[in-house]
Amino acid sequence: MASTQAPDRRTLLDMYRRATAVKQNDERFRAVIKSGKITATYYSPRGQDIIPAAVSVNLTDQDYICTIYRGIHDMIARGVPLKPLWAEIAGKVTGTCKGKGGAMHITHPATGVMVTTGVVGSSMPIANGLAMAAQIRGEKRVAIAYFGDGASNIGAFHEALNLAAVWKLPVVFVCQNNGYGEHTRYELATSAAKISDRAQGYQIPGVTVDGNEPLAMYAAAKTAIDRAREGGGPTLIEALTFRFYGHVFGDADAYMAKGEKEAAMARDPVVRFRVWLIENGHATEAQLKDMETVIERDIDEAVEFALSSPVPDAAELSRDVFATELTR
Amino acid sequence: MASTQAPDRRTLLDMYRRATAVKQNDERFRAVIKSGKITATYYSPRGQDIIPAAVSVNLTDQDYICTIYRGIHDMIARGVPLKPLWAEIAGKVTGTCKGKGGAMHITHPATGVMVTTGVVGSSMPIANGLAMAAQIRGEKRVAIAYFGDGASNIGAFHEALNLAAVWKLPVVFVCQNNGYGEHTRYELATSAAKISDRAQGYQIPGVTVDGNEPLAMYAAAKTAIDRAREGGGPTLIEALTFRFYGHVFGDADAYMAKGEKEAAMARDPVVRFRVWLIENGHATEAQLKDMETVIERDIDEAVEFALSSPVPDAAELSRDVFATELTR
Amino acid sequence: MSASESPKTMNTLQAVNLALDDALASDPNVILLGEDVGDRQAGGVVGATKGLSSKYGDARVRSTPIAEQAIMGAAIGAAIVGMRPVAEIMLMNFTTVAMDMIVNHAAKLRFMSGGQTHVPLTIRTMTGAGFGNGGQHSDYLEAWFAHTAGIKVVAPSTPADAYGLLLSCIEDDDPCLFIENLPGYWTPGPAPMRGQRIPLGKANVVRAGRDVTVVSYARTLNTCVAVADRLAKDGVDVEVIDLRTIAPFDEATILESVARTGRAVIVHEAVKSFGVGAEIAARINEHLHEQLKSPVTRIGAPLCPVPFSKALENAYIPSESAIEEAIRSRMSRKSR
Amino acid sequence: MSASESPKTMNTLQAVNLALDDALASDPNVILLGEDVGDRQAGGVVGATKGLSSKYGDARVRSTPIAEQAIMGAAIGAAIVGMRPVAEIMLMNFTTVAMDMIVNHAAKLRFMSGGQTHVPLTIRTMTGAGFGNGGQHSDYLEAWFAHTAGIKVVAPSTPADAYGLLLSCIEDDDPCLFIENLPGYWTPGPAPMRGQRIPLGKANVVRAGRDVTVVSYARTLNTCVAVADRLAKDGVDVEVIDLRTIAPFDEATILESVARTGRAVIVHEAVKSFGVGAEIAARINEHLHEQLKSPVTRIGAPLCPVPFSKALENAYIPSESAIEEAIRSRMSRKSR
Ligand SMILES: Cc1ncc(C[n+]2csc(CCOP(=O)(O)OP(=O)(O)O)c2C)c(N)n1
Ligand SMILES: Cc1ncc(C[n+]2csc(CCOP(=O)(O)OP(=O)(O)O)c2C)c(N)n1
Ligand SMILES: [Mg+2]
Ligand SMILES: [Mg+2]
Repeated sequence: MASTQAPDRRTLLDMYRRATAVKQNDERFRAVIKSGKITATYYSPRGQDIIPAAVSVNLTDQDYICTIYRGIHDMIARGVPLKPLWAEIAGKVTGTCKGKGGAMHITHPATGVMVTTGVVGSSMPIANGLAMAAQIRGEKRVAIAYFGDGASNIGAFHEALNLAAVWKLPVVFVCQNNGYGEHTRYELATSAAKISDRAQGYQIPGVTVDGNEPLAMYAAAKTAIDRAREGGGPTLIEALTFRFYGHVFGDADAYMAKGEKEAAMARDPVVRFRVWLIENGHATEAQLKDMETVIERDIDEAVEFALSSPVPDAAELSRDVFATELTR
Repeated sequence: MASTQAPDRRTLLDMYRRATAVKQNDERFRAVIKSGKITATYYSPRGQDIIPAAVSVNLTDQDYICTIYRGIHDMIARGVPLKPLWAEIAGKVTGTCKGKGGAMHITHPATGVMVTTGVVGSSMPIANGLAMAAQIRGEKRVAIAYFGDGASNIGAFHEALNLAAVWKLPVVFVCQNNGYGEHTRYELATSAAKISDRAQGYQIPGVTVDGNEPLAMYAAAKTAIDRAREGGGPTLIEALTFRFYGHVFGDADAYMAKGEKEAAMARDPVVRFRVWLIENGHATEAQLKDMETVIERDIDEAVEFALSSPVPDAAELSRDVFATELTR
Repeated sequence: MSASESPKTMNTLQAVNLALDDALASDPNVILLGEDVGDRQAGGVVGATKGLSSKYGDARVRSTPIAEQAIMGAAIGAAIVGMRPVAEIMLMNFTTVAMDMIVNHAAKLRFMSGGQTHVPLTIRTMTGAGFGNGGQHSDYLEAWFAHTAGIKVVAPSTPADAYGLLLSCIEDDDPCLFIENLPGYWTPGPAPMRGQRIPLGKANVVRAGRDVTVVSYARTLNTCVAVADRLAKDGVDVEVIDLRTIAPFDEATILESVARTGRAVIVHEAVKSFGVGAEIAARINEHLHEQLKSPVTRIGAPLCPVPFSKALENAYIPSESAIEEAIRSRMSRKSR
Repeated sequence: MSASESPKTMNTLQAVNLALDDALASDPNVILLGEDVGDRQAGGVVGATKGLSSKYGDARVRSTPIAEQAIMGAAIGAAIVGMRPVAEIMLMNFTTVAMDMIVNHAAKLRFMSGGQTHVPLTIRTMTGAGFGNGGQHSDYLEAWFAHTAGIKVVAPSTPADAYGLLLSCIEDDDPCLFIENLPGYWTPGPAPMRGQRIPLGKANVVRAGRDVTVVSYARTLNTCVAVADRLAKDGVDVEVIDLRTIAPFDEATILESVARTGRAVIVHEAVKSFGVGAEIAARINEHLHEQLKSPVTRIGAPLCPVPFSKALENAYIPSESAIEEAIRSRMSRKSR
């Protein structure tokens, strides 16, 4: 775990806090869904926790992210408050989007979560627009586009990277390569040896990094974000990772290689990060325990808030379609 | 003009015949459109004549092409008979498509011209399908997708190249890079140093070649077509060229660099090819003159045929919408 | 599923699978392509193509990258040269990334080529609210395609219809868009007769009646039948017509029915405004204006994206009570 | 064009250019993007944006690669954070490669975000048969967008309307699709009053009349006016309504008119089947069934792609004679 761009201790702990918040929330999401208290199609991001944690600590409050249906980790790492997040997933009127968007479409401008899309590839062109606005206005904001390996094969990827390159937009394309798009293995769908190889066709930096290694991921994110912020244009980061719970929570996983998932789970990146922090003297067991306890309490409150909140009224169907409420 | 894959004399003359047919037809098209005898939006391919000539001599009767609105040269070089071609452009019922498609949408299955599209980028995904059919059926056919430099920035390009690579389809992507997409210069729209650089992201061969040089273009085409035919999968060829008459015939060309067009026209590739053939003893002036005379006569007949043919009847609106004629 | 089993009931997923199986077996030009359709990918996200790549090989049942333009392009190119591809666009909302291929190419190539080429392509897609998939995964967009010359639009309401209509689509010489209802996949119904095609362009009078004609298709057809059954007990005799083929639709059957009943209600899950119901209503009015005892009425989703929250989703989907109330109000309008 | 000139007449290209100029001048958040829109690219293929990049800079008037998804994505992203982008999709048929961005994102983000974000975006696009551009360059697809919740659809019929409506679209807080007629660009008309907006959602009674209501928009509106003028000489008094905003459309104005005239003809260039006319006809029938003296009739293109040959193209576009004949036949139907 060495790098030229090493995070300081405070940053390391901040990363850990974000990553473990992803992990703990995910555990609770799955438990609550299993319990039947919340019904939701859930695209668990567990296993990919480190990536957005490492990205997020390099962002300012002014920066933007666009993410995807598998994006709860990106939101939690970015700091979306848990109560409205949980309430949204539960379809409650107290949710970020009044229950109208749902888990796949969470928006939270206060923390820079501008768009969450359910359409593969579509986070990228829109992230360009956020970056373009910042560029035109002379702001130092950066936009992050999160997406998967499968998404690197759809047209929007290509159009977005080309446009960002031609216009030198302050955007970072973060591909979370978990080896599968739904049930299809990387090599059956993706012709690139590495997705980052595609960067050359746009004359932008392309880097493949172990997304489960906090220091490497931090360094890659920092380099790209600094570059974007300083007017150097876009970067394509391919962060290698794995999703622990298949495409959608409840998947049979029959399409995976035997033992593949178990091996990945045995190398849980959040657990490894924790061990590393303690072993290297960055934190004590007690410190991390405290951190985790606080998060757990926040989650308790968020779940309670979500479950006890009311559902939206049918009149909401007429609202937010246009600026003016529709009369039916 | 050296190459490892050199054409023999017969092939050289065949290439010249095709290229000069493109040139002569184009001259006549422009003259007839100027005269007002035919009204058509005309995307002149003059200047790009060598490319499809060099490709076509490497194709068998069984092979397919998909081309674009600027594709008259691709069709003529491929051997689409002039009478129905001219009649189609004139909107006559004797046209290849009964006058229903027009210059931008010529289809002529007998010569393998399967689709001509007016939508930028769309020739490529469809060419894949032609190639896939051949692959599934175990036929040795190859499909050519022609497109422009501007088209290399649209999503369909990326999706098509990736799919062709993953499935090792017998398809050759021939990008006719004339330096402009409509009025936009290459470097303002295309982030790649060379379009062929993008091939690496698909792990397929990518080559940039002077498309106005017959031998170089021939060698590139032959290598790619042979490879595809033998099961080696797709190739991306970037053929550098120039269009003499702007985006659409009648263009003001104000967006071009001063003297750029004149310089290109002074190096007319068909004229240069002609000189070279004679200087290198591949043909005599008289031989080529004869060839040109025959073509000119064919054109005379085609123009006469087109102008004297009847227009389609309004009942054609009900036909070819579905297999069964519509009753109105 | 082997022919010898011949089950009495079947759900739509099984019926679709069986139709694909039969089509692949009977014509070597039939191929399937789409995301995850192969067995190495578990035969699709809902398993509609399960077992088929194992049976017919990976060359004919092809899992694709996530690239709908590439999928449609490959299918169109193959169709032009005589194959009969069945291409899956996983969810109907994802047709939005392939509209150029579908509309500008598949639908138009026969016409633009003057009949020299045609595109015997079937596009399978699923959609429908009810599973909490929210605004980008649940739209019924059939009106767009119905408005597009050169493509047929088909939506089955039962497993048996799914089987028979899908076979007809695959054998049809024109591009067909075949719309499956996701939440309804697992509802069992009478099994189809093996090999029996259901003709395209013909509506099905599911329930004969004298008082009101209800026209619907896809999942809401079943809602309409349920309402009709209930109303029968109150002495309201509802004729229910399943369009089966949305475009070109069977005008004759509808007009014949409405000419008899003098009243019509059109129901679909798609947004009501500018939906398929508008065309049908306009057509009925054009032909039967004087015979109508009350204005044709339409039921469809409100003008809004499909909402996520169950509470809202329930309010979004045309309900039995809304349909019942529309039928009753037709009856109570004074006859003229 | 400078304000001091104030010409008496103007064509639609000039009116569009003037509206863009005024919008760019008055609000720094207004930006333009699209293929060739900059002056280094000659200000667009038809010159609609000529002079604007020179005046407002390449940062605000941005020529793009040929990549409609990227164009729309950039416009949407910028709109979400408060800019007012005017994005050009050169021809309406090319919306097919950007439908996901337009329909799944621009139109839905306000709703799906629970009103936290909105997309004050204007999409300019041109289309229309008559220039021999054939099947992939001439479609009127407004019905698709009208059926899509969350986006407004606007189509001007005159230069002055183009100016006033485009300004309103740019200033509107919702995404607007602004449809320009290509063959009609160069037809002069009275110049707009500088700065004068025309409200969205309000139809324009272009010509008052007692006998028949004709509803149209875009280029065919002008055909309808020509027919109405001619029929006036024969004593048929036609009221012509220009929708201006196709969706959401001004139901009140139409119903008020048809309630008076008792007859309605709806005309558009788009394919008639499942077109915008179907919704308007259905709506009129729903509300005014008893008042109608004859069935509402619709005129639109036949169900086929736009043909290339001039002979066919002429037969495809709704003609004056077809409109006249429809109006006359409305008059001759026996009143009830
Ligand atoms: C355009 C489009 N096509 C298909 C889908 C269905 N789909 C949802 S997620 C997914 C897999 C995406 O894989 P990847 O990009 O690797 O992201 P991951 O789910 O692995 O995080 C697919 C095909 C979609 N949402 N959008
Ligand atoms: C999807 C799409 N967008 C825009 C256009 C309009 N258009 C027609 S040709 C063209 C330029 C294409 O440039 P290039 O690919 O370099 O081909 P060339 O015309 O130079 O041969 C454009 C933008 C189109 N036809 N299709
Ligand atoms: Mg993945
Ligand atoms: Mg070019």
